Amino acid sequence: MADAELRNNDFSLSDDQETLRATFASFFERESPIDRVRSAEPLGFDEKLWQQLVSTGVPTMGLPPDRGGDGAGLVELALVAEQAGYRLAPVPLVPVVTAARLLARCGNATTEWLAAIAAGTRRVALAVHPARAGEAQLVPGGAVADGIVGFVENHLVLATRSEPASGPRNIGSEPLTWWDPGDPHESLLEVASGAPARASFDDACREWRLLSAATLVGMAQAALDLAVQYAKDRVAFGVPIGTFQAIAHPLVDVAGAVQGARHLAWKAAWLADHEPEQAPAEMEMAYLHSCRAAQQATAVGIHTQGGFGFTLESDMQLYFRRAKSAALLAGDPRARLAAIADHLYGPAQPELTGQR
Amino acid sequence: MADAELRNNDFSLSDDQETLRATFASFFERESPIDRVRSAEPLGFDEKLWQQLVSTGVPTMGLPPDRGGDGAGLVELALVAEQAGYRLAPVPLVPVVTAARLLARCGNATTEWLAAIAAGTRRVALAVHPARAGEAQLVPGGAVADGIVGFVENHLVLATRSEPASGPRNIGSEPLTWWDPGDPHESLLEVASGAPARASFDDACREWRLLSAATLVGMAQAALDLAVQYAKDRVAFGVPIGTFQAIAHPLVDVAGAVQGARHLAWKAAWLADHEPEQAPAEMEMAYLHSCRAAQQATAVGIHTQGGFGFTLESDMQLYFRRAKSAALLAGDPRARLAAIADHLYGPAQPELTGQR
Amino acid sequence: MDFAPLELSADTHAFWDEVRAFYSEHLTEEMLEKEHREGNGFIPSLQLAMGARGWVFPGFPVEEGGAGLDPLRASLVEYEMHRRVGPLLPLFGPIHLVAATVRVFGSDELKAHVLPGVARGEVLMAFGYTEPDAGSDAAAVKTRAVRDGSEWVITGQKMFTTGAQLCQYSMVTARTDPDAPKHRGLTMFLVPLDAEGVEVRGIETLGGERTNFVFYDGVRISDMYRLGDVGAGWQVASSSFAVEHHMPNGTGGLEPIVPRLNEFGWYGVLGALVDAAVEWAHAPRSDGSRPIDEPRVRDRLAEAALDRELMSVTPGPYVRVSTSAALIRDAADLLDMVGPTGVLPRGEEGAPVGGTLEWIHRFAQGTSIYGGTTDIQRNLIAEQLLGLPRHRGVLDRRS
Amino acid sequence: MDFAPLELSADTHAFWDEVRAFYSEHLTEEMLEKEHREGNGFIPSLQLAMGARGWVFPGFPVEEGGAGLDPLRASLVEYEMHRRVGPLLPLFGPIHLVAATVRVFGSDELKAHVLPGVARGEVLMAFGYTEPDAGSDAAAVKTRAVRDGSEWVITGQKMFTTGAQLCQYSMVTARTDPDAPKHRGLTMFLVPLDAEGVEVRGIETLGGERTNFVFYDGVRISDMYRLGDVGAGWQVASSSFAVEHHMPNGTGGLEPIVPRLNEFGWYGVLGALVDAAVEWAHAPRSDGSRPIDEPRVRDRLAEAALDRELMSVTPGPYVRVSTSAALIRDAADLLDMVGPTGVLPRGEEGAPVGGTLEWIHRFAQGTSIYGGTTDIQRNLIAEQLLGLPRHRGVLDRRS
Repeated sequence: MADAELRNNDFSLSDDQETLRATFASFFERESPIDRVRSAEPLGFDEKLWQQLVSTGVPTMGLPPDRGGDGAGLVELALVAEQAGYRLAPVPLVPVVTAARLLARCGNATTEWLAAIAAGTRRVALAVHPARAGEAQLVPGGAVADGIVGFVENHLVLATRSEPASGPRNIGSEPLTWWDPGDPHESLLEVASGAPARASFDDACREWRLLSAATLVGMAQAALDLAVQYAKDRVAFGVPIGTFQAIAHPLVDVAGAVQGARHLAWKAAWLADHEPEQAPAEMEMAYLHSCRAAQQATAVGIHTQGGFGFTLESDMQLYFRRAKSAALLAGDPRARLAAIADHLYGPAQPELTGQR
Repeated sequence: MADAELRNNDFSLSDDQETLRATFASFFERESPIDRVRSAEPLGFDEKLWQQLVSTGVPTMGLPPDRGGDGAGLVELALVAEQAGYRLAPVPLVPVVTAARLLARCGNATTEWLAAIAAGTRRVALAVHPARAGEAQLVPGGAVADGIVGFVENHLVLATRSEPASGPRNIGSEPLTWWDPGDPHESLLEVASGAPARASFDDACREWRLLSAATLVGMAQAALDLAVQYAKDRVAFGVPIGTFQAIAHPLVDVAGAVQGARHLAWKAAWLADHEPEQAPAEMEMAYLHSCRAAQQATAVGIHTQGGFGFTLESDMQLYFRRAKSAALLAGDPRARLAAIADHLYGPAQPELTGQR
Repeated sequence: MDFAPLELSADTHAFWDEVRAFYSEHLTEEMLEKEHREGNGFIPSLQLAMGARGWVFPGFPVEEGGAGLDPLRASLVEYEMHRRVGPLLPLFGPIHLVAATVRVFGSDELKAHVLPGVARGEVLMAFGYTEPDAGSDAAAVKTRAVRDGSEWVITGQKMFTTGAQLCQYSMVTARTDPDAPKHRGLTMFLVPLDAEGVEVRGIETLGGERTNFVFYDGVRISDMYRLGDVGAGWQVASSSFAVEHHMPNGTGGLEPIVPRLNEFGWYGVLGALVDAAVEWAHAPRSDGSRPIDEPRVRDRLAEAALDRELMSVTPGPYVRVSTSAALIRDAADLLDMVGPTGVLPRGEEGAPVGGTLEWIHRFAQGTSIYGGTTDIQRNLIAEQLLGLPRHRGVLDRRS
Repeated sequence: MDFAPLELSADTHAFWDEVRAFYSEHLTEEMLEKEHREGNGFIPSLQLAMGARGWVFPGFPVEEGGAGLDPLRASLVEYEMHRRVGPLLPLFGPIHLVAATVRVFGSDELKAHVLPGVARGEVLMAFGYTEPDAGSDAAAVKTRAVRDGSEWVITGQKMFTTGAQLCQYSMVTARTDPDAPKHRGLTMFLVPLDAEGVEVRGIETLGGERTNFVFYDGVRISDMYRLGDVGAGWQVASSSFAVEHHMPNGTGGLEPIVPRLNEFGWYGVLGALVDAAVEWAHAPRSDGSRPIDEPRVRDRLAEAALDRELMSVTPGPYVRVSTSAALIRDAADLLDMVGPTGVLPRGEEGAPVGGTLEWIHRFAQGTSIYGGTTDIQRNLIAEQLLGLPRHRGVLDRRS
């Protein structure tokens, strides 16, 4: 991001990446049709689909080979996450992937967990905000996880609970759970602590946001495709409604936003894989813009479909609700602007402004 | 603004107000045609027009009868200011009116000035930001004023200078001047001090913003009218371009914004006249929204006129430039949000948030 | 120009208290909660209680089933329902618009047959214009009505007949002359929904409101149920569109005298949104800090408060388009502001401000669609108010 | 996928230094200042200096007047001009597009006559499509060309022939068959502007660029100056539109390898905007405080930085529309941010960051118009990329 730095700007996929993308596009098209998505509501989880996904090796492909993975990078994970988002696959892919990658960086205490995740017998999720006893937070994927990885007062912990998790209803139909590390039913295993633990946790949260961004890109693309198809098929005043600029132009703007979001996510993933110290600003940008693009795509999608788009019979609402929930779980999306500014311009020095 | 308070919501004009509006609509149509506006550039001042305006009594009609005025309120002044804005009249109406009203509230030291203003032999302008020796600020109307009223370190002063003022070129073609109360050429006459002076100064600045809002409403309406006319007349692809939704719908949105801006300005003016303690939030809202509406109207206006709209031959640019300068002179328009929040919710208590 | 606080007489104050007490009794939190859960659009017991007081048409003469209230009192009846964001159909008007249409276009016999029950709150009526292939293009009606002696036989399918599951009647456009031009072959009917051959099937919406498909399979109705002349259905529909688009409901065309009342009742929803956000911002967090003290929160509340005030002063034709845009924008932004718990809906523990922000965020999306999309509205404003030439897409709308 | 920093050889580094030194000499602050003041669009001395090095067409073979540079070096030549926001016409491409059209559609004689001079920087060329009544509807040409033996006689009026006051040629569409359908009766010519009967009259723009009316009063030119077949003018124009809309200039159609280069050069302006705002934010005020330490400033710089990065990765067809919208939005907001002194233009004492923000705010408005409005662009994208049916307004565009 340095100002006058010249970089390549090459978004082409390698043959392997193309294959990966095509494979998972087919996989989710076949295994996550929309009626399966609907029947997994409201929890938002399909155990059989998860086991199918486990058998592809995706949940652990991003672990280092010595921790049971394939050493895949965030670029590859983003390609898969986008396809999962396109089909709204009711599986906690991003939570498990990011939590497992974090555990893999924390020594050998968690080896058996990683093996169990790879085998499909356990799942972990990431609590994406720093935690404190007595303060409950919503953990994405937590309702179907056997353990939650969180950062509690300077320690990275793996928490397991003695009672089954309850999942509150939520607009995204995501398997969320409330998690409070001070809950007496929680057992906390410390896996790291201090500044390195905090740094690893922050990295994991950024990875979670980046892969959420990729998922949102998939959702936005799907909403756009649904809307464009509707605008071609639906006839009003004797012509397809897509001939009206009031319908067509917002779809063009959505298409531009989605393409940009995809490329931002790819570039951020590539930087995180290859030059992690350069990546954070790009990752935050990718996340914020994907949140916006997906919300724009689904809101325009509903409007394009008119009355039908506002009924629960339209699949558009499935995308609309998930796009909003994915944007909220990391906290106010607009707060990402502060993070971007911190990465680009360094932290604010408010003492200088004290007198104003 | 109290939450459950029921108020009348009557925007009709009285016969006198209708007459006032119609009179000044005709006056400015006749006396401020666009070629006179253009020939007054870049300074943005036409002495003859000012003297014509003085002969109508407008610059001082807002003073109390015992200070040589007609006791007109902000509603009436707003009606006149809107018409001046509609025709881009190259006169410092709002600066003189607000500065004179402020002087009239400050005892008898300025009686001779008020008489001179009414006679057209002197003009005053208001420095709309608190001033400090060594810090120059841009004063609207200052380049053609004989005195500047400003608030300098706890004192309200009337400043006169021994050297002629210079007016920097500016996008609004307004008669601005740099003013630094510490400049050795300035003589400062103290007219009030302490908290009451500060309160009067703040009131005057709000009045200045409110009347600027009314001026901006006039500009926005004119830009809309020019654009609508163009959209009716200009033919492309065999039809008037106004038949295209990409042209028509943004104009509809502008029309809604302008109508809302006008009503906000009127209501704010009425409140300031009748229930001043209820007025500040409404006045800030009126100002912020008028800034936005005028910028939207003129930007859409340029786009509607296409290539022609981007040339200096189009009158749209005259409105575009002035709309932006009127929005900037009070400082960052977005900072008005903080003022609105202060009025509605009380000041922030940041000590409560210190620990976050 | 007058924005002074209303001067209320002691009598009016007492009346206002009575209105509040009425809603406390007949529109309880539990009923609102149930209505929100089920999305019926009507609360029959509330409608009956209002009818018993003449408050279904509060400004109408007592002889016509109203309460003969002066405009201010009539407004107070509505105002307090708006404040509570009561059931959507009385708030947003269909029943009033159908009744107004019956009043203008119905035969004396039909009026006598129907309107007293409506005024008593016993009879509910729905809009039934829209068809699966006739939404924005409202004249593209396929439902047929064939004359058979003094009766009509209606066959077809409508959708978005909101409230039909509780209504006794639906106002239906049907094609009576398939050979006439699109807009000339229509006739309007008020179809009794208990007639044989009527089937109502619910559809749920993103906003939580239930609406319906209504199937008409050879439904026989008397000619008494015709509204307006044969072939004049488009004119009848247009006049109710005009009402729908320009008139605050229930006050009989008077300008709203309280700013909170504005077209379509959406203004009330915008107010509820802002109130909820302000309430959230003032509640201390576990560490004692309050969102209201943070610049990012203050700026956004100020933006939303500005929108709310702006919509209260924006004149009639523009306000629907502007309010819908403001609702969509502000609901999204204010829900963002509350962060993760914003995903929790009404009724779920921990939902901020009882889930109001989340609900309005969903509801807002429908406001650019219901009652004709904002695109169609902008076409009409461009033509009728700005005087721009008619958009080609609607060339055939009134041809 | 590859976003690694470019691996530059020592040679390339040396070349880059040479490019920088070249601009330091031939595109000085004074020249930029003068160009900004006069808005000519070209700096003839710079053009000549570039021509002397083959840098007018840096990637072209030396035989064709280019410098035979590899794509990276050719990009560096452009990159450094973009960084400096050099004269607008070489940056934004008309001369390259006209040259490309001459190359494809001109006779060998014409190419030999014209192109070497262009490559040397001695000959400048302008676009001359637009007429007072033919803007978005570019085929509505009224200028006539009548054959007279081996010559053509051209009569009509063009506007927005930017750079004509310095150019030797303008590419002009003229109607050669008034009886043919609108798009079929046009022919394209490269008209020498020193021909008798040509009159150039300047028009100033809001952005400060000078453009021109060009009047053609019975201008006689040889048939050599025809581009493409008689009657094929629309096809010739369309192919140059295609170039205009999809190709970064000068690199001969290669994808830009540095993110700062993007279509139309507007990306460079967006970058200059953000850089200026960041510079302003870091400068301490008289009380020692810095805007960069305030949340309201940080958020807005982050927004603008996000837009800039987003535009650098947004693919070709969308980026023009998106970049124009971002420029208009961000320039307005960042100028607001600086407050009152934002009203001061370049050259005025006290103008923040030399008036850059104020200039870009004006300039931005033209980006939704130049080279075909963004409305037309959206029509084309809707049809060609989203596969939506053609908008009625452009039905006749290519009929």
